[in-house]
Order: sequence, then structure tokens, then C-alpha cells
Amino acid sequence: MHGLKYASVNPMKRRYLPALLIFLMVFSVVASGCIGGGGGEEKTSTIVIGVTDKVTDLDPANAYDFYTWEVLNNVMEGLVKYKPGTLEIEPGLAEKWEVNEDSTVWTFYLRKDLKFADGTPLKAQDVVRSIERVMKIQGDPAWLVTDFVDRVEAKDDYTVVFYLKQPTSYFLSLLTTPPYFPVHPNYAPDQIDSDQTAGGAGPYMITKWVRDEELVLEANPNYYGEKPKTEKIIIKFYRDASTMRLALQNGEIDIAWRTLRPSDINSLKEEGKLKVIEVPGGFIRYVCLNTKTEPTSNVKVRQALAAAIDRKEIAEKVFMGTVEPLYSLIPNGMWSHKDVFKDKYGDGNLELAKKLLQEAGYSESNPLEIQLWYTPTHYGDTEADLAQMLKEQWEKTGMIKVTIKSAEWGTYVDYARKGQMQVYLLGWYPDYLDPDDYTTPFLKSTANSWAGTGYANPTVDELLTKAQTLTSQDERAKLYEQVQEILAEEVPYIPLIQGKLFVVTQENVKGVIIGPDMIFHYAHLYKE
Amino acid sequence: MLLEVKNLSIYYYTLTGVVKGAEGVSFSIDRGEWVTFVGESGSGKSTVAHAIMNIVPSPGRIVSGEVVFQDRDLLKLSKEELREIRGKEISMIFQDPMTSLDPLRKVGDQVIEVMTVHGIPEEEARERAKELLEKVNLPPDRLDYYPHQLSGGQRQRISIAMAMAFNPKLLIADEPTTALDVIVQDSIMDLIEALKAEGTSIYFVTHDISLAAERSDKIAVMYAGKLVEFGTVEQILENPLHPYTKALIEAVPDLWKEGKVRAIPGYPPDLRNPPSGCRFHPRCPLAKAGLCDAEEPEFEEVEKGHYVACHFPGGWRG
Amino acid sequence: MSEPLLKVENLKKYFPVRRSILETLRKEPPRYVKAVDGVSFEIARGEVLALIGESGCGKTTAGRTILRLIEPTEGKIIFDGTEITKLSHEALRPFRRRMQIIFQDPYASLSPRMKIGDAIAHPLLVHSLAEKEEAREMALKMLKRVGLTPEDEFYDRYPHHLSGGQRQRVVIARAMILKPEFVVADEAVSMIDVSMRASILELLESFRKEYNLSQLFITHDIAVGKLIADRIAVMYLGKIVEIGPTEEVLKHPAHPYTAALIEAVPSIARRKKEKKIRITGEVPNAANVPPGCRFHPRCPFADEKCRSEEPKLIEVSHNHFVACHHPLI
Amino acid sequence: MARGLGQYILIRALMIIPTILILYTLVFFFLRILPGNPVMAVVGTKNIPPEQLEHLMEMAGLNKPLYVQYFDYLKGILHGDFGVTLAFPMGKPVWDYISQRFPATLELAIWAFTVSVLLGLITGVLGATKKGTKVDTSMRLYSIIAYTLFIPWFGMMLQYVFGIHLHWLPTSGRLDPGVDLHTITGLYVLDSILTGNWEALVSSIRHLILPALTLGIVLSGAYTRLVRNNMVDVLSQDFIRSYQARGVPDRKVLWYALKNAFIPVVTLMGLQFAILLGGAVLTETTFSWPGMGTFLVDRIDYRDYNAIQGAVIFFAFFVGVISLIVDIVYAILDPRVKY
Amino acid sequence: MEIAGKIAEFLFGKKPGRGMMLFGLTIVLIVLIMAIFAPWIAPYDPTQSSDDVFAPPSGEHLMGTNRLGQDMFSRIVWGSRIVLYVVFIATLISMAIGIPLGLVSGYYGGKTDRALSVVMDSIYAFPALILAIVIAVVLGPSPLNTAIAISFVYVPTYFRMVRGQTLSLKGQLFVEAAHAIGAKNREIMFKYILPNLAPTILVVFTLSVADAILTEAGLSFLGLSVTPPTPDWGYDLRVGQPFLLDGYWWLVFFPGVMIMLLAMAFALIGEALNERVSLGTR
Repeated sequence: MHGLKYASVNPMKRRYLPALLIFLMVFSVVASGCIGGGGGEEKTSTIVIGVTDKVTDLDPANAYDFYTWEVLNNVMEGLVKYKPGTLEIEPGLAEKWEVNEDSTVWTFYLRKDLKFADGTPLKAQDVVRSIERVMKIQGDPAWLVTDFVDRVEAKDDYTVVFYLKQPTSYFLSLLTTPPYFPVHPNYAPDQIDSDQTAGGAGPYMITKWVRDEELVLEANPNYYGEKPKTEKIIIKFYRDASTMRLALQNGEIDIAWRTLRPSDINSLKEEGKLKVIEVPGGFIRYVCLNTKTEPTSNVKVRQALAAAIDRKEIAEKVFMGTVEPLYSLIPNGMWSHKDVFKDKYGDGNLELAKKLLQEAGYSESNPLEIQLWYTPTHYGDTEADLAQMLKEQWEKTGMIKVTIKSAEWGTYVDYARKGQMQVYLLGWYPDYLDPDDYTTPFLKSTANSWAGTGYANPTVDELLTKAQTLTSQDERAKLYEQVQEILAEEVPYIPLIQGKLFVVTQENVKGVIIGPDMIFHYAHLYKE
Repeated sequence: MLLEVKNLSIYYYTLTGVVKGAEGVSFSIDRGEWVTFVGESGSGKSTVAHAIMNIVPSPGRIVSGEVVFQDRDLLKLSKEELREIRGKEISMIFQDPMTSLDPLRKVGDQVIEVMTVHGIPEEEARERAKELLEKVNLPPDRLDYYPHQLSGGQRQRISIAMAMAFNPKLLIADEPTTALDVIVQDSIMDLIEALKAEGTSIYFVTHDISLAAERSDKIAVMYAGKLVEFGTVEQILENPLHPYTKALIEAVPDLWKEGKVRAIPGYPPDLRNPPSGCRFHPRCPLAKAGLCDAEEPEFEEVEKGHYVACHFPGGWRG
Repeated sequence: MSEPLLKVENLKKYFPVRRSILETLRKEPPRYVKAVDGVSFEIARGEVLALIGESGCGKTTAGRTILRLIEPTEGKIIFDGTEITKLSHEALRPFRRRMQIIFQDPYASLSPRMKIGDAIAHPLLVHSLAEKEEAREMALKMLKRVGLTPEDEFYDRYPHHLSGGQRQRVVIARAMILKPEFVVADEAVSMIDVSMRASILELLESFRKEYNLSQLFITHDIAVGKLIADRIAVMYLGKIVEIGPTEEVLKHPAHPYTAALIEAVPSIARRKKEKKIRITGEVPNAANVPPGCRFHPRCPFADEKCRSEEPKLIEVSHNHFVACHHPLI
Repeated sequence: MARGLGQYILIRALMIIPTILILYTLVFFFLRILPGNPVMAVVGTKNIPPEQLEHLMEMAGLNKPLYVQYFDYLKGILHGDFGVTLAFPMGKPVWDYISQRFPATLELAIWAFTVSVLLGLITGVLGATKKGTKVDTSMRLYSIIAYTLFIPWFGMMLQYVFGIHLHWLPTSGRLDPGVDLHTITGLYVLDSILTGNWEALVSSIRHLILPALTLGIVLSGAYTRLVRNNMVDVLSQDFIRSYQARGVPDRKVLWYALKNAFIPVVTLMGLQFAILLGGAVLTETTFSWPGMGTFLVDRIDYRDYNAIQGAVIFFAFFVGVISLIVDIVYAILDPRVKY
Repeated sequence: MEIAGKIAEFLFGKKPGRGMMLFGLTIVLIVLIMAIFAPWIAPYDPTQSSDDVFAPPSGEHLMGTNRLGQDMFSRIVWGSRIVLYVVFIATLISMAIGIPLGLVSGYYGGKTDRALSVVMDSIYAFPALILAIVIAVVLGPSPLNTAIAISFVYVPTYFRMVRGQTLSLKGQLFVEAAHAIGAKNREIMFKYILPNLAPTILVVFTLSVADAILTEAGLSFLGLSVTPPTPDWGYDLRVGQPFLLDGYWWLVFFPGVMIMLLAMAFALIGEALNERVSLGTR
């Protein structure tokens, strides 16, 4: 009636309805498909592990991060290894070994039945080739070899001799690290071979490798030792903990490993549908204080900051009980550890802090002004909360004003090395499990330039050098205790907390074994 | 009687108010007759043209009236019935040849389509398209051109070719030459005249009364949405009865007329709020207070076939 | 005859055809649209010359080039004895005051965001002819003068409040406030409703009388030309093909094109006329000007000479010139 | 004509070069404003001796003067060499990453793009044909709401509803664990079809649905608006009435109107694609999608100069190619375009 | 008074899009009031942690509390300051650079114009968020730096719009008329062209603000905008995300809704303005 109007034509419906219907159909098929098969049929021979870490570099000559080392530990093996779940060294590729008197020459005798995953025999020459390769490539972790090993020789097909630069009492623990693992001849001889999947002589071999997406391990048929309990391990890489947790709760993965957020762990624990396995860890967090620049060059200021910190509150609030307070740089449970900071300052000792601040010339009207730095991604989401909590605790004294600053990791590290930050947060994963690794890099003036605290004390240097060469654990322990006392007195670092490790698994997953070395050996895993 | 329009009213429901585009328009067109509608822009002459085809653009709406074409009220037909008539019985050409062809399609496809949608097979339509182009003095290869490759005059010829596809009973030409130069205008008018010669009635819209003078049989004068005068060319031009018609004739510069032109004082009214009474009264020299501004004049037949809506038809003569 | 106010000699304006990147790369020679291709004429003080032609004949370009709103390619423009063709923009400014232009489209020639009063006053400020207040006063007077009353109410209105006819009055007011001696009226009434045209023409005529204003009246409508012009010049494809006194040209057109134009104009007074000259086709593209007489492809009288030789303007009667090998008189 | 088009494409393609150059230069210098570098990021808190640090810097080529670094990289780009990563790991060709990550982004982008154009067309045409009615108003509201949806938030809500709550769809990644797919193009859906892998096909489509919907819906708003406005415009034009007056059936008229209204939409597509890639960063982050966006964000964390530069250049190139394709499509669709 | 009335008429008059305009302005006004009077409106210190963690919305905590026991309502209220600050600084910077550059470039044309256009087009065509991310990371997190990063990607928006409009206005008759009366270039640019750009600039301004709000949120979502404990919507959304799985919906819901409401408010205003502008002329 009123002119032509498209309203009544409705070609839309006719034209697009089929498309819409098809879309809806596909959608429902897909959706229902997942309800039906979402749980998936039980594949007992496969276990899927989710991680948020990355495998950076499959070349042990260059890999220097925790998770990659774990993978290398599963597809390779060293001459010696830790007995599962302990700090006890047991034979690996070498069935026995000898050491000379001053522990500078170490001789290892290989097993005769060694083969790489593809069946290529593994001989002493392969060990030498691998070690020399690390020394040549000079990658990140190369110092673990070059700082200690002068040269290495193959006496015959089954005998390897290491000549060390200086006596090293803890050489066997060094040998458990990936730079010492023999690698398959396929690895490029003198350059980094990041995506090489040939591996070494470990219980597993890599069968699929899609960077940042998926890594598939299958049992190595030529492994000399016991066959892994589970034929196939799939590692899924997640970008963040939330999606990993979702996948776990959705049943897409069997195990959520490194690293769920404290809050996730807490609520999963409360929920009780999944198993939460807690393992002590050697990971430590601490505050660095610049001893060279005002106002932290004043030892009273550093002590006051140390006194005002309440580690229990941090552990509870920021980390929701997934960490434990730490009162020394040497972690809880390691021999020679002493709670030096607790003894000297206690926790959240505001009175002492105020007193020290007053002695340093500060008051409520003339507060100490400091900049607290943190890095937002490297240590995870909790880092910002940690910084906030420290700010609050320090400001509780009424005499400190804290400004929080942050920088991305690459810049942050540069600032640290150049000593451009005042008060800043860092963390430490051990390279090898020895008190030396928790003291020398921090306190020895020739080894701590990376930390940027500018700390130097000749007495400490001397104590640490001595401790390195001694072989008796008791004697060494005494020296480390002394060093810790000095640390608490001079406060170039304030230890905060020590991490724990958490593995969350589906009910039917068994055989999670993680030792003090924090490495997860998948070979013991199985599903019921 | 080919077409009879009765009491047709069209309103535009715009955001700023209701524009009464045309109100109470009644007239009729005989077979083979050429009726020209003149008036200023906004007087409703095109609106009525659109309403006959029932294609008043949104937000316009036909609010009342009948359009009886060959004894059928077009406004009551179903879509399909109306579609059958459009382009076949009644054709239309538009003012702006730049925009009245689809810029994305070859003109040939558009010409052929007129025929195929009315049931002529594609092949036959193609042949006839060539003939049509010849009829409007265009080489047949123009069928392969896109509209932008043609001049305004050529495009208007294409429009006429399409209008001629079925020897329509009625051609509605909505200011088809406004955008063209005089020489081209002349040739387009010739084409329309040729169509008329074949028996087609013409509803021609223009704002140029002199253009109406030359070829029409009848002239309808519209002012502010109303039909104010209707009659044969002679009646209108030689004996205009409405003061507006007279003023319009006097306002047009004419090459063959000596003497001055005279402007019409004032401005056309805002159709959202048209003047009361006779809509022309604010500009009319004859307006009488109390009558013209209060009472709307009837549209009455004053002499045979000569209608006017004025309280004082021809009143200036004393 | 006294010295003419405006003298145009052999004016040319070629626009380069925008070449595609490809053509540039292929080093194809640049092509030109010869919009104005050698135009000469004079206008005396107080005289109105109508420049008539179909769209695309170059009449608008000619008008603008004369005011140097477009830079001429060649030729001379002499205004009141001074050659302004090569003047710098700064040196040209005094002449801007004396020469004005009125455009065809009253909708586009006013800034939508400027009050019309300010638009009229602005030229005074540009030429420092008045202070702000004074300029306002003068603008108000001018508004009244062009019939936009009450003027103080109109002063504060914006163009979109006005009808086309009213806008054109504003445009005229803006041009006239400087009391120019010469104005180019470019199709000044062709977009105005028929009922309003006459009044605009009357307004222009009144200024002509008041200021002794010379006008170049550009139009496609000969009837309008007849109404106001002293002389008529007919342009075709960038050239003047005929020029002469209005009466003379209309009564005795010498060029077939002029004749055809005149015959094509619809008229109430002469409804059923005989057509003597029928021309076909359309104006060709100015980028491809036909050789010889540029009108020859459409001319019913064209012969070999027309196809090869370009005709010169010759005087056929007093002051009446035509460029045709076969003039009709 | 065909030759003309070919040359036009070539020249138009060459115009991508300045774009790449400008963005490379910008990013190159921006990256070096602040202290810190990828080697630092790698070394981190590790106790590495200064000589070895120096060695690492040398390996990464970071101890050369800035301008040398600038031109070295540029030279590489000219040979299609995007350099090697400088961190985690060091020395792996950036191209390896791009060729692995880009298909993921492309696949997400294609689907999201399809969703957005389809939704935009449907809602826009609906709005235009019912101009002034409630339908029109709701379509316009849809357009604005879609446009202002915050991708991570919207994504999370979808994850929550369809993943956590209903368990219908996976919330992250591209394939279920353990699904084996032989990749050819890196576009998983296509690869699944090519290899006839039904399991992978279902799995990859299911993984795509949520991210593609998130991104697609957000981007559809702009299309809705444009399609509606163009369509309203076109429908008011004479040629539409002229079609009607010729008795052309309404459905055909609507189709012709749509074609005309679609042309400006094509020009929008190029730009929308760039916006889409930006949105892909947030989408990929929200859904742990292993594409270029997450790659870039990760690499920025490490300050991996070469990787960031490479990714930016690749993005610039890709965006250039898209706009080239859009231009060509435009030239084909619209006979008025001259080239 | 008269001007105020006209503005009111322009904004609220019975014109198309009045509803959109009113809704948009109301929200913007609310957020503005929140920002200005934050200290009086917020019941708690937004950075103060407490033992009352993960409290759901209640009379005591209108929007609940987060993992550190901070009051979410107070954080939302204070967070409005950051968003508005960043967005307006960013928009102002980009307008201050983009508009004059576009005007001059478009008006005079030539080689500089062409070079500038290539640069601007390149940035314009590049995914804005990606560029903003790169710049924000490099500059480090602070509201001002974020504003700079965002402004960087909007300069081309203004430049291109102003340049394009200038080009088309330059060819308009009224500009030619200005030449004809002898006006100088500067006068033409500022008296004739710029006022005609104003409505479009206003529309682009509101739309780019809407867009910038989302960009800011995107940057803070990636952790690139502010350092804690500064309250910021995007950042709060990011840190609240993991807790969505535990059912603490208010940590994500409120910041997300605020971001979108504010962006939507500006988009609605822009849409309504757009209609008014296209209606106003002609």
C-alpha cells in the first residue's frame, strides 16, 4: 500500500537461513561431539602433562632453564644420577668411578650396553665429544663445565677421564647437570642445535616437537635400564596458568605441572577432586639491596628493611601458603642452613626497624624514601602482589615511603648488573645442589657482579674459597654457617621465601616422584 | 481514460516533521496524451509521478487516493501484479542519468533485464536490446559499456531505450532533461515525442514551463503540493487563470519574447507547515485577507477541460 | 571607445590529464585537456558580456582563469591597463578587491560554519577596509540592500537556514561589499528556481547601475544572456566561435553552432517552430580536440576545408565576429 | 586490460616496501631506547662470567655500532632473512618461528574475518531494510556493543560459559592433546581435510570456535554499521527506484543494492584486517593460541630484537598484501576504478 | 547563557539519537564525577590490603574485595582517574600533532605532504595494538608512557581525517570564494577550513576516545600500563582473571563492565554526534 518496503519482502530469511542452519548444525555436532568424547576413551599408555614453562633449547650445550633441563633429564642421562627422590648419587651411564686424592682427576667406566635411542652405540668417545662440544660452543651453561674441567679424555671405548682445574668436592653433582650429558652424534658438532630431537641415552625419546605447543615423548627401546611405566608422555605447553588449570579441570590433561598459581593450587586443594602433590623445592626469593648507593649503602637502613619484613604474612597472603618463609640464602633443609635472619631480626619487627631507622637519621617527618623494583612477568603474576606487600610492610614503620617501579626482564637484568636499582626483587634456581651454589654467586665479590648489590667482603671471599676446596661436609658446613652470620649482619640480600613444588594430577595418576633436584622423572608415572 | 488519479495525498514522515509532499491531487490522462507537470522544486510534481508507480521513496507514504490505470487501482494491486505493470505497461525515466543506472552493471545487462523479468527469453531480449539502441540513436556496441563510460545524454538515451522496450501505455518522465544541455535536451525530447507518436501517453515533469509549451497537449501546474491549474496548452499559456501560473509564465526568460521578466515575490512555503487557506496567498497579488488565507479554494472546472483552484480565477483582468 | 576595463588576449588553460603510474612509467607523453584554447575578448566599463556554451566548453575555466583562481597556461589578462597574468599573489591582492566572482552553486560557495553576516563582512577585514564593528555595520547595510531583511536577524544565520535564492543573495552581497568594478557571474542563476531567477538578475542589474559594474556573465542559457548582456560570446570546445552584440547575434547567428543553440532553446512565445539546423552527437572530449574546425564532426555544412583548416575570427558585420569557413550570413 | 592489471598489481606491491621500511625503522629505534637487551634477558640472574657475557653479546651481534646493526638486518630482510632469535633460544631463525606461528594466526584471522563479515552483512542488511524500526535500532545497538566489547573480557565470558560451565568446547590451544595431524599448510582445518583426518578436523574446529567467535563478533560491529549506512544510502538512490519501476523483482533489486553497498565494505576490509590482527594479540593471549600475537608478546618480554623486528616487518608485509588484495578485489568489483 | 542554551539544545534537543546521547553523557558524567571526587566517594583506600580477602559484593564492599583484601569498589572509583587521564592525554597529544599536521599537509600538498602521508598511512595500516604494545613495553609502565604509546597510534587517525577533509574542502567553492576575496592562506586554513572540520573532529574524537579506552585496557591487560598498587580497570581485570575459575566473578565482572560501559558511552555520543553533524549541514 505505502510504496515498496523491503520489510515485507524478507529475502534475508530465505537467503541466509540455510547458511545459518548449517552453521548451527555444525555447531551442535561439534558441541555434542565434545560431550560424547570429551572425557576421551582411557588411553592408559599415554599421560598428558601440562606446563606453562617453555622448552627453550633442546641442546644441552645452550639450554639453561629449569624446565628444559627436566626434559633433557628424561631424554638423556649423565654418567651419574640422583637416586629417584633423593640427593643420593647412583651410577648412571657409568657403572663405577674413581677419583684421585685431591679430587682433581675423575675416571669413569661406562656400561658396555649403552645405545642411543636409534640404536647407535654410545662409547666413551661420545662422552668426550659432547663435553668438548659444550666447551667449544660456549653457550649459557658452559661455565658449569669450563669453570671446572680442564680437559676430558677417552682412555678406551668405555673409560672417560676428567682433569679438573682445581679440586672440586662436589663434581658428582655437577655431572648430573645437562651440559655433561652425552648427546647423539646428530647434534651439530660446533654450533647450537636448538631443535635437535635426537637426544641422548635417556629413558625416553622425542617423537614429536612443535615448539610452544606440544612435545611427545615415547619410551626409548634401547634404554639400558628399566622400561618406563608409561609408553607415551605428551607435554602440552600453555601460555598461562589459568588455561592450564581449565584444561586440567576439563580433563584435557592428566597432570598440571609447572606452574599453577598459588590461588589455583589452593582452590584445587579445597575442591578435592584432583590430587595435589606437594614437593619441597630449592627455589628461593630475596630482596637485593644496593650497598653502593644512598640510602641503602647505610647498613642500618638495610637492617631496618630486613627487620620490617614479615615473611609469614607474605607466604600466607601473596603465596597463599604455597611457599615457606626463608631466613637465609641457603634453603631450608639443606645441610648448613641456619635461620640467621629470624634469629637476628624476627618477623615484622617494627620496633627494631624504627629504632634502626632512627639511628640512621630518619623519622616520621623525614622518612626514608626508596624505590622498590620488580619485574612483571618473569616471576609470574604474584610478583606485583609481592611488591605491594613489601611496600605495605615497610610503610607500616611510618618512616619509609616506597615507590614501586617495574621494568621488563631484559631491562631489569641490565639495570641490576649496572647497579642502577636500589631495592629490587630477584629469585634463584640452583644450578647444582650444594650450599656453594647458594652463597658464592651472591656473596663472593668476584662472582656476584650479576646481582648488582656491589657487595664485597674479603673475609667472606676467603671463607667461600676455602669451603669450595674442602671435601669434608662437616668442615664445610661450619664455614657456610659463618658466612650466613655475616650475611645477616651486613644484609646485602634479604631472603624472603623458599618455593615449594606442586603437581596436580587426576585421581588415577600414580608414581609422581620428584627429588630435591626438583626434576620430574616421567618414567615412574603410570595411570590406574 | 488511461489514467485517473483521484485525491492522491503523499506525506513524508521525516525526523523533523511530516512534510505534505502532495495533497488531494486529482487529474486524468487520456490515451496518447502528453501531460506536462510544471512547478518549482518541492511542489510535488515528482512525488505524484513516483506515487503512480508506487515507488515513493522512504520515508514517504501514500496516505490516501486512488491511481486508476486501465480500470485498476494500482495502489490496491498485489506486488506481483504491480511488477507485471511496471516497466511493461508503465515506464519511467528519471531526472539524473548519472544515478538512475546501476553503476556496477553493463548497460546492456540492464536493458536486457527489463525484458527478461517480463518473460522474454534472454536471446531474444539481446536482439531486441540492439534494436532499441538503434531506435534511440546509439550504436549497439554501447551495450557492453558501463554507465560511467557514457555521457549524460547517452545514459538518458539508454533509459529511454529501456522505457521503450514494451511500447508502454504510459511513460513517466521525471525531469529527464534537467541535467542536460539544450541541444541534447532537444534530441531527448524528440525521442519522447517519437514514443508518443506510437501511442504512448506521457506524464512529463519539468520546472521549465517553456519546455512544457512546445510539445505537450496539456499542462498541469503544481504549487506547494497542490494541483492549482490544469488544462490544454493553449488554455494555460494563453489564458492562465491562476495567478501563480501567470507569474510563472512571466518569470521565465524567453528568447522570443520582448520585454522584462518578472520575479515572483517571496519564497515557496515550508511544507511541514503550509500556509492556511490558499497556499499561494502569501505571494499572491490578488490575495484577499479573510478569504484567501482562511478558505482553501476548490479545484474546479472553469471552462471545458480547464480546471483551476483559485478564489479569483483570472482576477487581474479586473 | 574608451580603453576597455578588461582585456583578454589569447588565453589558454591546459590541464594535464592525470596519468596512471603505469603511463608515467611507460613514459607516455603527457596529455592535456585543452579547456581554454586561445580566447580573446574585451569588456568595457559597465558592459555585460555573456559567455555562452554547453557544459564542458571551457566557459567556467575561462572565468576563473581571468580572475587567476586558476593559473593560465598562456596568454595575457590586462585589467585596467595592468597586466595581471604574472603578478605575485601578494601583488594581486589589490586587484582581488576590484574583481569578484559569483558562483553557480549557492550551496557550496558559502562556508557552512560561518554566519552569513560574517561571510559578508570578511572581505572588508581581509582588505583592511574597515574595523570589526564598522565591517559589521556595512555588512548589515549590504544585507538590507540585497533584500535579506530583517538584516540583523539574517546576520547571525548560517547558510543551511537559507533557501537557494537567499544564499545567492548572500553570495552577491559578499562580492559587492568591496564595490568591485568587474564581476564574473558563473551561471549565477542556473541553480535557482525559475520563480526566483528574475529577482536575482534584477539584483545584479541594480548593482551594475550603481557601481558601473562590468560583468562577464557565464551561462548555458541563451535566454538569460539575451536578457542581460550587451554582447554575447559563444564558446565551443575552448574557443570563442562567435562574438557580437546581443541583438545581432540572436537575430543573425553566423555560426551554425550558434544557430543550433538558439533553435534548441524552448520557448513559450514561439511554440511550434521549424528547425532549420539539426546538429547531432555531443560535445567531444576536450582531451581530443578534432583537427580543423573543432565543430566540424557535428556540423551539417562541414566540408574538406573545415576538416583540415582551423577558421579564424572574421568580422561579418559591425563588431560581430565569427570563426567559420561558411558563415550563415 | 589484463596486462594493465598485472602491472598495477606489481606497482601496488612495490608500495609495500616504504611501509615496511618505516615500521622497521620505528621499531628498531624504539627497541633500543631503553637499556637492556636480549642477552641480558637470557643471562638473567645466572652467574655468568663477564668474558662469556661478552662472547654472548658478540654471538648476538649486539656489540656492533647501531647503524651497522640497522643496515645488517635490513640487508638480511632484502634476502628474505629475518635473522635469528637472540634469546630462548639464541640463534634459531626467526623465520622458523614465523612459519610455525603465522598459520595459527592466519587460521584464527580467516575464521574471525568470516564470522565478522557474515554477521556484519546480516545485521547491517537487516537494519537497512527495516530502517527506522526497532529492528534497525537493535542492529545499531548491536553494532556499538560489539564494537566496544573488550576482547579479553568477552573471551573469558565465553570460556566460562561454554568451557567451564557447559563443558562444550575447549578453552585453549588448537588441538586436543594426542591428536595427530600431519601439517602441510599449518592451517589445521585445511590440513585435516587434506589428510582426511576426521578426528583432527573436529578437534581443530572445536578449538577454533570460541576464539573466532570472540574476535569475529567484536569486529562485526564496524561492518554492521557500514553495511547498514551504505545500504540505506544505496536504497535511496535513483537506480534502485529505477529498477523497481522497471518491474525487476524485489529480491533481485536487493541483491543489486547489496552489491553496491558492498564496495565500500571491501575498502574497510583491509583496515579491519589490521585491526583484526591487533585484536588477535588479545584473543591469542586469552585463549593461549600459539600464534604471532603471543609470539610477539613473549619475545617482547625477552627483548628479542630480531624476533620483534621480524614479526613487525612480517605483520607490515602481511597487512600490505591484504590491502593489495583488497585493492585488486575492489578494482575487479567496481568497473569505475581505473588503474 | 545563550551559548549554553544552544549547546544544551545541540546535545539534548529532540533530535535523532537523543537517547544514545543522553545515555552516553550520563555514563561519562558518572565516571567523571567518580574520578574527580574519588577520595570522597571511595569508602576505602584502594591500595590498602586487608584480611578480608575474596569477599563477595555486600553492603560493606559494594563490589567485593580481591585477593589482597582491597575493596574493589574503591579500586573501580579510583581506577576511573587512570583511564580518563591516559585516554585524554593520549587523545590530546594525538590531536595536537595530527590536526595541524594534517591541515597544513593537506592544504599545501607537495612532496612533504606525500612523504608525510606515506609515513602516516604506514602506521595507520599497521595493527594499532601491536604498535602500542611495542612502544609501551619499551617506555615502561606508567600512565604517561601509556598515553604516549596510545597517542602514537592515533596521530595518523587525526592526520588522515584532517588531511582528507582539508583536501576535499580545499576544492570547495567557498574556499575558492575566499581566494577570490583575497584572503591569505592562513586565514583560509583557520577561518574557512578548520571550522568546517570541527564537527568531524568532534565525532572522530569521541570515537577515538572509545577506541583508546579499549586500547588502554588492552595494554593494562597485558600488564603494560601501570605499576601496582595503582588501581586500574584493565590491570584489575588481568589479575582477577585467574580467580574467575574459583567463582570470584566480581573481580572480572566489574572492571570489564566499566571498561565497556565507558567505551560504549563515548561510542554512543560519537554516533549521536555523527547523526547531528550530517544533519546540521545541508
